[in-house]
Amino acid sequence: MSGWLEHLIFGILAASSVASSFLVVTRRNPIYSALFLIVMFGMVAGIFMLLDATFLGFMQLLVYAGAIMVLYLFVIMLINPRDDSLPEEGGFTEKTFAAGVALLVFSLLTFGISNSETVSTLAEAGTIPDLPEVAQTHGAIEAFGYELFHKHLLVFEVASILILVGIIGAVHIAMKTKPAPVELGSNDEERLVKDV
Amino acid sequence: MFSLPVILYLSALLFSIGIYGVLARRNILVVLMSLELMLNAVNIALVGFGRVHALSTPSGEHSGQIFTLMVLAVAAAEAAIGLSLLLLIWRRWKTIDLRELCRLSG
Amino acid sequence: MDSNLLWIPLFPFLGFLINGILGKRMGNRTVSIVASVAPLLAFSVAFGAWRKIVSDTGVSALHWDGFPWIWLDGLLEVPFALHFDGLSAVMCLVITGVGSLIHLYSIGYMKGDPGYHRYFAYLNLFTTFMLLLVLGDNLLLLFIGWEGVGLCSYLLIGFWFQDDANCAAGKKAFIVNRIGDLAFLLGMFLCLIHFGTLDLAALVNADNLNQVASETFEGSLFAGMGVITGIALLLFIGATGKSAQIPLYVWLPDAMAGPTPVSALIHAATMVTSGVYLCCRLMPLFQAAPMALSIVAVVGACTALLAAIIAFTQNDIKKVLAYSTVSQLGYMFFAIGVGAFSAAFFHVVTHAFFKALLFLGSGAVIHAMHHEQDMRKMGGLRKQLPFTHITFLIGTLAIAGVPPLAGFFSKDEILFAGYQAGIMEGDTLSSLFWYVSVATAGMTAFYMMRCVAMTFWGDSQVDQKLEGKVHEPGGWIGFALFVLAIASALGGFLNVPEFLGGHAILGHFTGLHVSPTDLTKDELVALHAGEFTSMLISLAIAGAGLLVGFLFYRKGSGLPAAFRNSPPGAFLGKLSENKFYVDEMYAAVIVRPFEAISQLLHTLIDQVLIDKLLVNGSALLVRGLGELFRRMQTGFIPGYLLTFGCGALVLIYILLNSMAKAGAQ
Amino acid sequence: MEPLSLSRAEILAVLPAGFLFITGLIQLLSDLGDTSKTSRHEKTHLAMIGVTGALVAFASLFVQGTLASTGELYAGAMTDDLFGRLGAGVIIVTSLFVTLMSGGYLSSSGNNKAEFHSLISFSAGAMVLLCQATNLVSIFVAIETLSLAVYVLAGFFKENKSASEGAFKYFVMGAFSSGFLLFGMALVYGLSGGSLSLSDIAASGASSDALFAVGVLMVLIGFAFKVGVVPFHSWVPDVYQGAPVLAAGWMAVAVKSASFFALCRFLYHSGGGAYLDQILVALSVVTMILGNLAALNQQSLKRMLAYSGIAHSGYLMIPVVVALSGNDLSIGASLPFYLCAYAATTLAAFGVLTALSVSTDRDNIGDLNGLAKSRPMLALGFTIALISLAGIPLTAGFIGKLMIFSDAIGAGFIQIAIIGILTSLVSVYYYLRPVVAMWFRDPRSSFDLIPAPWGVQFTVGVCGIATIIVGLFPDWLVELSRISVETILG
Amino acid sequence: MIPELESFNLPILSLVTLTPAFGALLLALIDSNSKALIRQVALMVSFLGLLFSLIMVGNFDSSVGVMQLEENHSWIESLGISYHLGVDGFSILLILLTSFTMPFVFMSTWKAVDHRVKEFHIALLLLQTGMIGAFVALDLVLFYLFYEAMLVPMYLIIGIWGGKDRVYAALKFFIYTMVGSLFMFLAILYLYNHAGTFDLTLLLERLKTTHPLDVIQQFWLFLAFALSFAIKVPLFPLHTWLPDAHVQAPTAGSVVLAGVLLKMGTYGLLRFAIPLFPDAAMDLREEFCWLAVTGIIFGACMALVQTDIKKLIAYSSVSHLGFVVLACFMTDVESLTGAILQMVNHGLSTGMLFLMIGIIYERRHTRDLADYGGLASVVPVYSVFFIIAVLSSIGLPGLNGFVGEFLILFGAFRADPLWGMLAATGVVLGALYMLKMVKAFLFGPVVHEANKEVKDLNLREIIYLSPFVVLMVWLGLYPSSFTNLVEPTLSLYVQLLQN
Repeated sequence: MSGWLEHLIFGILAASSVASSFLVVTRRNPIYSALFLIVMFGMVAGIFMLLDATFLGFMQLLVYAGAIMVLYLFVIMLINPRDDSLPEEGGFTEKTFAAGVALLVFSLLTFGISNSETVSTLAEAGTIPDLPEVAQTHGAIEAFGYELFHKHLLVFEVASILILVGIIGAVHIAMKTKPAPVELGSNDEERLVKDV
Repeated sequence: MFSLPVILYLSALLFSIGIYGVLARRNILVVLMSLELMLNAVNIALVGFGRVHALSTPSGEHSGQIFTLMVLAVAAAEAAIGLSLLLLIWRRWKTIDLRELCRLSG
Repeated sequence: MDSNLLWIPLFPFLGFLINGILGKRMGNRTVSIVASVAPLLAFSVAFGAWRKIVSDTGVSALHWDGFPWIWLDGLLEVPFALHFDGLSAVMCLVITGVGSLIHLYSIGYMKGDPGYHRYFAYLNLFTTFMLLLVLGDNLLLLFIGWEGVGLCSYLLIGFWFQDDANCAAGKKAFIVNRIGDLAFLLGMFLCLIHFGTLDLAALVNADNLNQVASETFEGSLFAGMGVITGIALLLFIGATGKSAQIPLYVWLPDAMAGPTPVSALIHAATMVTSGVYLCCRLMPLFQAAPMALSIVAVVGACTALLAAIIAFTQNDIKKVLAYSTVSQLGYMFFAIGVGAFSAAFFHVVTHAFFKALLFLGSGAVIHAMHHEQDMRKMGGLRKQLPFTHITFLIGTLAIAGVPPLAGFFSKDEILFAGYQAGIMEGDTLSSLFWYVSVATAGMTAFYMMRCVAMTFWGDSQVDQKLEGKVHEPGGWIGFALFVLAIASALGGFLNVPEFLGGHAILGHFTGLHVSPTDLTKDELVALHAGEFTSMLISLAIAGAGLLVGFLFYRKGSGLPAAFRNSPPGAFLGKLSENKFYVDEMYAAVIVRPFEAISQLLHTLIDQVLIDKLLVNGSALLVRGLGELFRRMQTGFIPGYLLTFGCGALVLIYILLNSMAKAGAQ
Repeated sequence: MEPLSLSRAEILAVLPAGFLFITGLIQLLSDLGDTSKTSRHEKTHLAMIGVTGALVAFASLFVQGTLASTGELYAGAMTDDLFGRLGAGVIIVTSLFVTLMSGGYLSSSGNNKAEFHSLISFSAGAMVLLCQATNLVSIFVAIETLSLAVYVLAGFFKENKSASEGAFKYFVMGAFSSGFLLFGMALVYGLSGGSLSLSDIAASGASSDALFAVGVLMVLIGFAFKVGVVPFHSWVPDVYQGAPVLAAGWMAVAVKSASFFALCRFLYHSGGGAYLDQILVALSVVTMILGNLAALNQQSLKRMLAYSGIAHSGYLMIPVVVALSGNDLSIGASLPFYLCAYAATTLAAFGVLTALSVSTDRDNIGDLNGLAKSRPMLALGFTIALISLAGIPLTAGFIGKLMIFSDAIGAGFIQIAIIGILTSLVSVYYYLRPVVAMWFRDPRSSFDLIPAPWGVQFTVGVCGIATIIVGLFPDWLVELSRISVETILG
Repeated sequence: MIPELESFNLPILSLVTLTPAFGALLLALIDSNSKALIRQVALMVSFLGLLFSLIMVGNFDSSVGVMQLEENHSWIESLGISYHLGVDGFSILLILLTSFTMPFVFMSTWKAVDHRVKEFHIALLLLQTGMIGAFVALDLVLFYLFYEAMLVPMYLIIGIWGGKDRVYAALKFFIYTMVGSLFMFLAILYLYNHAGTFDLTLLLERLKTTHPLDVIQQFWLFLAFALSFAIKVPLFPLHTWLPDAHVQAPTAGSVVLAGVLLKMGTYGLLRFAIPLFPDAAMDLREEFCWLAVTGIIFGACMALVQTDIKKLIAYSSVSHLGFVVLACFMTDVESLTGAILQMVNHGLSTGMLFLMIGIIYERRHTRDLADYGGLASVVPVYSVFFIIAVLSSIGLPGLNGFVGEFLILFGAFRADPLWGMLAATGVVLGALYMLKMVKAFLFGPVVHEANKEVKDLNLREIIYLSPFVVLMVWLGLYPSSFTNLVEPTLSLYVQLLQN
């Protein structure tokens, strides 16, 4: 799979991912944001597959679109913010500032990418080179798994702890308890006494 | 068009959009989503790089992908914690406005 | 090496220690015995030493090597050593002799005072320091005594410290003296730098003087001035402090706040003359500095005149005597200034006698009058106090220069010296000051006459309540008066000038006498003629003074009032009465501005500028910045994120920028 | 396909972290059946497990026996060298003390849950790994693991509004910074020939590439956020204030130590620091100034210590930059030493705060008034900690500052040393304020002082004494730091 | 009579230095309620310290000027820090002064301090160790350590047992002193990086031979050292912490502060700043001398307008120490001897004055001159002692103050007559403000009722004041016994400077 079709598919995926992510950050209602985010994740999964990361593309869909976004949607349902209770978004100035920063980050990164000798060396071919025959299993689940367990065993194990921490944390925090009768930590309002 | 620089530009663009979302929005939910956006942007770069280096990489041909997988795991855990914190905030503060969390200052 | 010398100052010091530490418990009787015996013992030791240098022909001086004091090997070697020669012998005898009498007098005078033992302890301490002053073999040791007597003077002036005025007077005395001492110190430094020593013998050594004579100051201010002149002047300034000369005389009249015997001993007989002693001691050095000497003469004469004028109008009997003392001290310096060291020293001795007598006499009056010192409230006391009257009169005549009393000889010698330096040698300036001194002699006679007349003669102005209570003091007071009266009467014969058939014993003994050698017969005759003329003039002026004084203040005279009513009289009277406003001037020009400036500096520079502005200000600035940074922590998450983002941006920009630069190179 | 096999060195190397993880698991499991809410003091076993686990982990640090580096393990994911072990030691000892304190502390606030203990253990394990990690993925995963645990710890008292606010702030900013960290890592990975291992990255010679440098910088930003370097510091005071005292202490000591150890290794190994010295100097200077100045007017002790922690990060940046720019291997030894000294001192300080928080929820400086009368030993411990933080002689902090400034001068960074000195002068002022309150003022506040749990007392005592002992006889620790730094540099 | 140390191989300097610290440890073990025991133990320990320092003087060979009784052990080897102690003419009198002052300070606090007695005595003992340690340390870091270590107990003493504004004063004292010492710290580190050692003797040698500093380096390093010491002295215009500290400190604090602590500054100048950087010191000599002279006069002017007795004496310290600084920058044995004597003298006279003010403060609880007057008739013995102290302070010949002032003024006058003259006015002004104070304090009528009941000195007070008087007279009349100890070292030092 090479040639113009690849370029076209990539172009479409890229453009729609950018568009949907832009919509994610601009929609007032989080529901729409979440939906566009799912779209965006799908596009990214497509890009992964284009890059011969087939397994990862599926994982992307499963984990992000399947798990994380469901979580988001659940939370949105749980909170169920009505339109009028949505936080009032910032005005023009704030947005301009944020956009400025984002734009500047983008331009600096672009500047860096375009000026990087390494990138230009790597991109000399003008496109992503095809994989040779020997590496046709690249991105396939078997090779991926082998490498994961042989070369990145430690990381994999630590990741399990990471997930465990995430679970414990989420459970502890989200578990409903009776609100404490006394409000703790009121010290910051009590800066009455000046010392020294 | 389908080349490493373009992939990197795309990644940078998505990253910047994520930054914009984090900086510009007050709705905590959207901020969290923007953070996911940022991570995804990085993923694209990682996979792209991994693909380019698939044959030469000393750390294994899938190193980029494995890194991405770890990012996925982190993103999942982070989302879990983030959303539970959001719930907590909602319970305690009855708001999802980022700006109202400003009792602690100075 | 004669360690006996040490006992001279040591006896009074022991007395001081005993009285100072145990005095309160010993009882007044024992205190007085200890206190009086101490100077008497010192007197006897001094007397013995004196006998030694008089009788042993080979020995002209005794020396006690003592121990190293401020001693840095090869750099600065000042021993604690005593030296006893003619000059110090006479001073010692006067100090211990007159001192003993005054101690005895004080037994009567201070009877019943709550600070009895303290008084005698101070007095003994004073004697110690005074003896150290005259016995010290180097300037620094002399300086111990010099400042020590100042201290005792301070303590004794403020003896009745419950009264603020007394303490103020004491303080004033000490401070003014300190100013003089400052110059003294600088003088010593110059000595050290140029002579390399403070040893008195080395300072007056002719070779040394010749060597230093050529040295002059460098730098802009005193360029070209001789070093010796500088030393002499600085030491003289020191002397003006101690010996109450212009411009530092102001403390002495105030010092009368102390008990009268103190005034007699310290502020008349001994301490105040130590300046004269210093000059005499360093005679060759002063002689090598003629310019300094002429300044000494000018200051002396002016002081003599000024003090005499002020004495005219004083109503406090002690103040009159105080100004008289200043005036007489001026005389002495005038004598030194014209080169008559011997005369000056002679006057020191006689003045010690008669001024002590006068003070003690006034003390007797004051004692009898229950501490009334205003002469306007006295008068006619000769009836109640005949003995005091007689002795006081002897003192008055002595100071006025009536022959053959002590003052006549000494004063005559001074006047002659002035006459010789001025009229005979044709020096205009010196002549002028000779006229001044002659006039002062007349004025002295006048105001002393006034004093006697107001106190003892005429109608009684005594307060009714005191009437009948005034009676002659007896005992030790009478004894002291008696002995001093005799001394005042006969003291002059110690140094009868040669042309009157005397031998100037004192002058020769002290080594101050400059006998005119290799004079031709004619010159000698001329000299004696001059001396005779001068004597006649002084006699005449003294007589005139006494006469005018008598006329003015005899019973029922309207002259004073008439004088005061004439315009110039009123002006002069007011001026004199207010002591030429010198105290006020000092206060206005120096004291008060200084305090005001200090206060200003304190508030403006020290507190506001340095402390508040610079020290606390910088602290405040830092805290302000801290507050600013604290406020920057607003608590808004978007703000934080924005900070984060901008920070990252800036860093990336810096990095890319620097790398682009590095790449370009 | 060859089977999976582990070498002896690999097993030994992972033991400390492994024991900590296992400890965390045991704590979790041991609490599963316990649903009772009333028993306050029954759960001492949690702390006991924690302490045991930490001790075992600490002991396992020594089984390796050799001081030399073992080279890369787990295909370059980690290494086992003295530098890593030193960092691990600091973290394990810290976790030991935090665990010791946590039992009594949590019981007193009715929150003694296994989650707290196990999160401490898990994050400690992750930190130990972070100190040893030598490739990008393992660094990333370790850092994220510990971050997630600490986010939760920060908001552990979820009834508390401030805690939730703090935790959320921390989380949002942490995730944001993770984005930067990750992007940086991606760039580093991609531009160094597709290598994850730090040594390969260094060997790839990509350091002159601008984008690679940007990548390193972004990683640096990620670490800078973790240690609270200005301008990435904003979360620190708010989170410290909102968080439970012990969690704040844990962040202040362990998170910072681990991050610095990892940062050092990353910068030294990746070779990416070549163009960063200017930036590091700037960060250090800005951090020292802002941290110290902002601490001046704080009323809350926790906030004050937070800003002081920021300031100390600034000081710690000095050896980083000095070591990067200097050729002398002995330079940079000040970093591990300073971290150790800082750890002991800060633990003592937070121990005192813990003791206070048992009695009151307020932590104003004024609440310390008269502490020297009611609790002399506590006050003494706090005083020692504060003067050590201020860098006054006879304390570990002094030796640390001495080494840091000496290194800075030795490498020619005199200006930075002067700024460091000036700012530490400022710091004296605010460190003295609690001292003033404790010793000079009379007790004013009305709350009763509940006796501090023995674990807290023990910690304050041991750390206080350690501060003094290290201040008096620092030789061994200096040598240890020097050798350890040489193992990663050499 | 004095035991020969060689035979015992006794580390006498360590003993002198560390005895108080061990005493402090001992005190820490005593129950804080047994106040009498604490006081006794502290007193005994300080007397033990005095005994040791007397033994030290006995074993000091005054014929040579080199470092003696040295102890040199490596301490923090990896950082090149050694435990190097030694004593020579610069330090011996100051050590003696410190050891001498402390027992009487302890005696003076018998009644004055009644709360937190234990902490107070521990702080004082630690302070003593710090002070003596700073005087004997020959390693720069060791010196810095002791130098700073003094700060904390002093800070506590002012802050806990001080007067109304004690917190402000204590903080000001602490921070102000830190300002200077931190810069010195940097300079020390710079020297280490330059010459590779912290050891003073080695440094002196290396700076001369193998590792010379250029002009600019010397200039800045000297400034850093001098700033630290100038603050400690305190030299005008860095003096404003002193009045506050003195006024607020308890008696014992004031005594130690004035008696010993301030000398650390001038000692540091002589021991470190000038010999290490002689060229820079000579280049900046004029500036420092002018500052010193300004300080002499300015301090005196300030003292003149004070109404608080302690403040007055604090400013008098500024003035008096100006003399010492002036002398420190001279290069002749006379003024340097004067400097060292003047340090001791100031310690004695001002120390005693503060002791005496403490005594009266104990009875009347006020320091305002306006609240006094006429005390001489109520407390005669007290007044006698007070006046002796005042006289010593204003440099009356025959008492100690004069000898030092004379030597200093002479040296300054020889170097530049203008300095000599201006400095000498300080002597007059000294008399002015001191006598003004005496007049307002002791003399005049007893205006206030409360003053009529004031009790005179008791035996204990007389006992601890008398040694001061004895020493004042001894130093005033026979200073050779002290200058002999100092002179050889100074000769060496002067040679070193002149080369």
